[in-house]
Amino acid sequence: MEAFEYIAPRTLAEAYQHLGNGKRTAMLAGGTDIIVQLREGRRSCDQVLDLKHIPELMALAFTSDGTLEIGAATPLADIYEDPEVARRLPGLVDAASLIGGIQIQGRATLGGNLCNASPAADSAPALIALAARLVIGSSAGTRELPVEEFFLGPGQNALQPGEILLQVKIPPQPPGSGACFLRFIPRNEMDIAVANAGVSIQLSDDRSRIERARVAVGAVAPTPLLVPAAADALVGQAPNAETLERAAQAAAEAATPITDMRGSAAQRRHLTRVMTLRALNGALQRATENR
Amino acid sequence: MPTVWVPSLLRPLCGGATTLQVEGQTLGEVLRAADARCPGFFERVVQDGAVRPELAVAINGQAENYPLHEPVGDSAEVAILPAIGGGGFSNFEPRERRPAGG
Amino acid sequence: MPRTQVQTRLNGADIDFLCEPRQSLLEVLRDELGLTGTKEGCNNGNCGACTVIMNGRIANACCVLAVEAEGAEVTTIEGVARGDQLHPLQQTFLEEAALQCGICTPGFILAAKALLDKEPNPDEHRIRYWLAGNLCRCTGYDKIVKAVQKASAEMQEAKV
Amino acid sequence: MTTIDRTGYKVIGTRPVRPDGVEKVTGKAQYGADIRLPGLIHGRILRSPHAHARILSIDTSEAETIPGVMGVLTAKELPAADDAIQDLGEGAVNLRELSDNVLALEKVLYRGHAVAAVAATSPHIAEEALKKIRVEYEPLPAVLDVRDAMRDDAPLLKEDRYTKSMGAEKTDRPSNIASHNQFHAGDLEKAFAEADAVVEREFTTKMVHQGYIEPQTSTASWNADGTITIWTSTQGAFVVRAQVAEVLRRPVSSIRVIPMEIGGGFGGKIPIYLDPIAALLSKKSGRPVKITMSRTEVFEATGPTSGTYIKMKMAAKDGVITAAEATMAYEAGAYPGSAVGAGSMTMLAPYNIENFKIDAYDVVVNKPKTSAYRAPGAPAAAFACESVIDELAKKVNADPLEFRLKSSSREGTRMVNGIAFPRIGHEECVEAALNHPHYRAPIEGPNRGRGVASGYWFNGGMQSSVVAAVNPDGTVNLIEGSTDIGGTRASLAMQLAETLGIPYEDIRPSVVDTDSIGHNDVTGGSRTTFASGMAAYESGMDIRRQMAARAAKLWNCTEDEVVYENGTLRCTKDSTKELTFKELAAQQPRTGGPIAGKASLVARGAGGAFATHIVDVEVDVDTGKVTVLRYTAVQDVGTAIHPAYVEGQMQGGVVQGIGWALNEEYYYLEDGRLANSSFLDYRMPTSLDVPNIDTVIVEVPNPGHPYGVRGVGEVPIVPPLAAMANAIAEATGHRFTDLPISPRRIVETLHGLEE
Repeated sequence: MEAFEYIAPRTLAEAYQHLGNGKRTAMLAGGTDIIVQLREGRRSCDQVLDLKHIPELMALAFTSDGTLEIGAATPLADIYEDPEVARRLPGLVDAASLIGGIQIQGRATLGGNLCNASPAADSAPALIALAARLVIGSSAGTRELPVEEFFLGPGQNALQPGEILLQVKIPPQPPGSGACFLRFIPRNEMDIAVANAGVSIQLSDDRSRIERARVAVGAVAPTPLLVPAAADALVGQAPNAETLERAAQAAAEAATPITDMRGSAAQRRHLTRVMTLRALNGALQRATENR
Repeated sequence: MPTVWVPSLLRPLCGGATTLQVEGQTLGEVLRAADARCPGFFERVVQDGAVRPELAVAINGQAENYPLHEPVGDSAEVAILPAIGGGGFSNFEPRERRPAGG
Repeated sequence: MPRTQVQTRLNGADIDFLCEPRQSLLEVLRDELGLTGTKEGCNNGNCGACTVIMNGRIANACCVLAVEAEGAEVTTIEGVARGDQLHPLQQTFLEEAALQCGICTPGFILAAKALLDKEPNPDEHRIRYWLAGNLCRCTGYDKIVKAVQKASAEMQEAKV
Repeated sequence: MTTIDRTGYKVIGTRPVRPDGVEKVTGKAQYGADIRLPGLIHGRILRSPHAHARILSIDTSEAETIPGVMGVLTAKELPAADDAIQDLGEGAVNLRELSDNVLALEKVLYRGHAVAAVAATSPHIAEEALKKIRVEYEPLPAVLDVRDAMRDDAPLLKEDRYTKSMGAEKTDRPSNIASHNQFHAGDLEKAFAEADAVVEREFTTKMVHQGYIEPQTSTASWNADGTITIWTSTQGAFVVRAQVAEVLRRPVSSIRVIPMEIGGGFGGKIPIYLDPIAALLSKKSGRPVKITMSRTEVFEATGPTSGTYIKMKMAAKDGVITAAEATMAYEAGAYPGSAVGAGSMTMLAPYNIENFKIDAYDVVVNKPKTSAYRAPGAPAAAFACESVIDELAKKVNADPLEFRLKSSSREGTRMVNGIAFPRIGHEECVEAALNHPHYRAPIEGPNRGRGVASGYWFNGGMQSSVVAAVNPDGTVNLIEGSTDIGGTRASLAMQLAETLGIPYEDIRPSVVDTDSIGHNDVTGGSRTTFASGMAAYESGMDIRRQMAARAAKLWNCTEDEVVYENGTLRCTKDSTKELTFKELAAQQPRTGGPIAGKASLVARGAGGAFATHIVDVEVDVDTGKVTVLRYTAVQDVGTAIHPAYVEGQMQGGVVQGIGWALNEEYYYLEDGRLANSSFLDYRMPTSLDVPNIDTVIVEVPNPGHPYGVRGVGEVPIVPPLAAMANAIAEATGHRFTDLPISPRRIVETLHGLEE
């Protein structure tokens, strides 16, 4: 591993200052991606900025209006072990508890998973489905971005030089809504997703129709994808098998998968339909339960 | 008279015979006796005074790296088969220990 | 490359060491501090052989920079037994033949310890899910799961 | 559960804790990479980015100037560099290829082939120095698939290699087919013509790796007196010594190999890769040098087992298998020497088949040199044979186990190589499986299926040496040279304790280095408990004879009037005369000095062993994922010395087989690059991927061993590939003949997805 300086800023201001010193910087939260990439020469840097000592980035709390604010450097285990999060956002817990083994989940963070910007990032489809927004900061201030706009390509995120991903904000999920995230991996653990899907739907009061829906898929395009066509196939429809099947088919058609060591394009397109359908059924069940 | 099981690829030398009854008290003698009946047989099994490294000989079912002077009982069965070290290098015979002469 | 001084609490003792930022916690534990019980299997977070407990949670020491141990509480396999008094898991791993070559055993014992400290009576699926980040190639996992179940039972009896 | 009652053994059959256990659960055990020496520096290897290329030049000048670098090495400094093949003789080709695999001299033959090495004061500096070594290559076309490599127009790995066929040059033109062998008996045309049922299939398997969790590691010190000390994790310290002596042209006596604890091997830690490099770098730097491979290096450059192509045709008549015809082509990797020979001799071993013809081809390809992987060659062969047998059974609507039982081999049945079986236990295994609750239980539910398969392995004998020294307190030091991967310190100590009639806890086994015990062959071929156990027994009998002689002197009677039973010596002439082992041990100084038993032997009479497995699976036909619901492994072990360690071998072999059947493969890209050289994408089963593995120990004692021991380590990996394939065929109605039967393959096949 090439040598680098290690800096652990205590405040955001201090962090922004180091970011602006012209050196190539790698952000360190959990480190489970970045340290391996540095070791294998897939990335190199002059300095590593450890974000775990900046309080704002480690905070996890529901605001008064029910929005969940998650500091970008909060370990996944803190998220899914929080009983309130588990009660209100089971879809998020699905995703957070699937990334890597237990050893990974104690260190890895949502911020790291998002910034790594893998097309198969397990946190992305769930966050997109939950209509999460990202707070990005720099010495000039902060801006917000819907999570689906954060991914530009494989390994490329929307951070500009001098910017840090500060927080993930997840709006409250209205009554009668349900979210679910599923992924397909060849083994039962430790693999990168061959295809994953995150969905959230909201039922009408009488559960006869789907009022709102968001469908997102991953590992089947250069970036995780919000699939409006799939949502259109759901909204206004009765939550029956045909509707869910049409939405799943729409998601599959939106996919532009490749063939690599983890799966073939044909397999990924097929799995996109299967996993979206299963996620929709999961979300539907949760939606009816918490009516 | 020991019995030699003629390996499939050497049967053409022996007019297609699958087994041979031959005279011999040692492995070397048995192989030479087989060669007398099937010209070229000895050369195919032995090299530099030892069984070829890619082959092994079984006497009464016990496959080993026998030297040519290994005694062979009167009713013994001798078979010739591929060495099963697997992985090639592991049935590796360091040079000093290679027996001298036939 | 100038080395940084790091202060940490390791196996119940406050220590400090010097290291370069690029050195992983695994590398420092083994090459600088001589604690070779933490093993390297892949050095990229995929096998769990380098599992340690850091601030109460299991982590792969190969994916932690040694400098990140500043002010942390770290437990390695060398800190699990109390003198010559083995931890119940160490005992059941021996009694149940839950190891063959033993290279993955330190990682498994720390992972299982963290589980039982958190959930005294996990069922088989929970044990297998929790230990899925630790690879073993010799045992096929059967006797490891049974050793954890046996230790769980013994530890609960001891509490009663 | 063991099937026969104990025959009065006191120690054998119990489940004591292994003597090296406490150190391993407390992290104190010293594995190869744990060695710490004053002045130790670190080595790293530069490896070829090309799958096939000529090395034009290597410029190490800049690397040598980097502060902290203390030695740079290329193949030119290996003695083999100046050997012409002629004077080495055909037999030493092995040596030439061994050296070339350690460091490539003229050509690189696979991506990851070592070309240079650096030693530096830190591993990081060594890595940076590798980037400063400039190697000029002339890339050549590469061939990766075994059938492509066999074609006449295939790129040749070695321009002057001709196919060897039992000693004769077979082809008139050079070829990648290194050797061809054949087994043949009976009249196949007639058998196939008269058959009630014939099944013919083509099978392929991919290259897979042993997957031991500890990467290869070696530390060497070239001492001032010209001797070399090597600390390494190996399956055979003496085999390391022999190979290093050959590669470095040093006398064997000048090399001392200290076997550290080994973190798994499964056959992959028999060849040497790092030891000669560490030794030469130590000579150059004057420091001890430690080299540990990264996981990627282990995958790219250490011996996986062959990818294979097998065409299998079998016939049945009147419920019996009457004919088998097979063409088998195994990838040898960069140099000849796959395990196709072993595969061709184990494939039909469970059965008594009159008419057979097997053609076996050993084929070089631009991939790492293969090495042994647990019953090398047998699992892929059984995958083909046992899959076809399952279809035959279906065609003649016979129960798959009954069908196997009817054709089973037994004592006197001849293998394809002409060798007649001594007492063996395949029938007992099939019967135990037939009567097992698992096989009796119905299997219901959609997309579920049950599969069975049998398997065989020879099990090795080879050379072992031990010394057993009696301590004054009646304990015994068992000094032995077999590295202990799965608890053999315990299984040897138990056999010595049983022989001496003293408690297991009184035996203190230690695995020592090559200067401290006579020659021992590898811990491999499932031989250690058999062969080193036999040596332990012989050393015990040697002690008993010496003790009887002393007692006779003390009691003034003849030796044959002294009886030794349950650790007690008695005089048949005078019942008042009795001495326990402990009592006599305490009197050693006054009765003739220290007593030590010794045994050095070639262990003959190794007992071949069989296994029959049953597995239930459920297939998610939408995603292609296979879930193993229940697995039962039945195996003839002769006599289970330590039943828990026997069960562990069976369970470990089964799960490796499941991984091989479902998800493990070397995924090569067009340019010969191995894409999945990490534990992330080389998918070995995790604890969540398999259920508990139920084991049934069948004991048909091996007459060739004092305690009836048969090898147990390798057989369990032979049946699973076919058992899984047969179960998946039942569950999906589709016969998959290519491994791995991954979710991708299942989904693409069942849903007709084109690429």
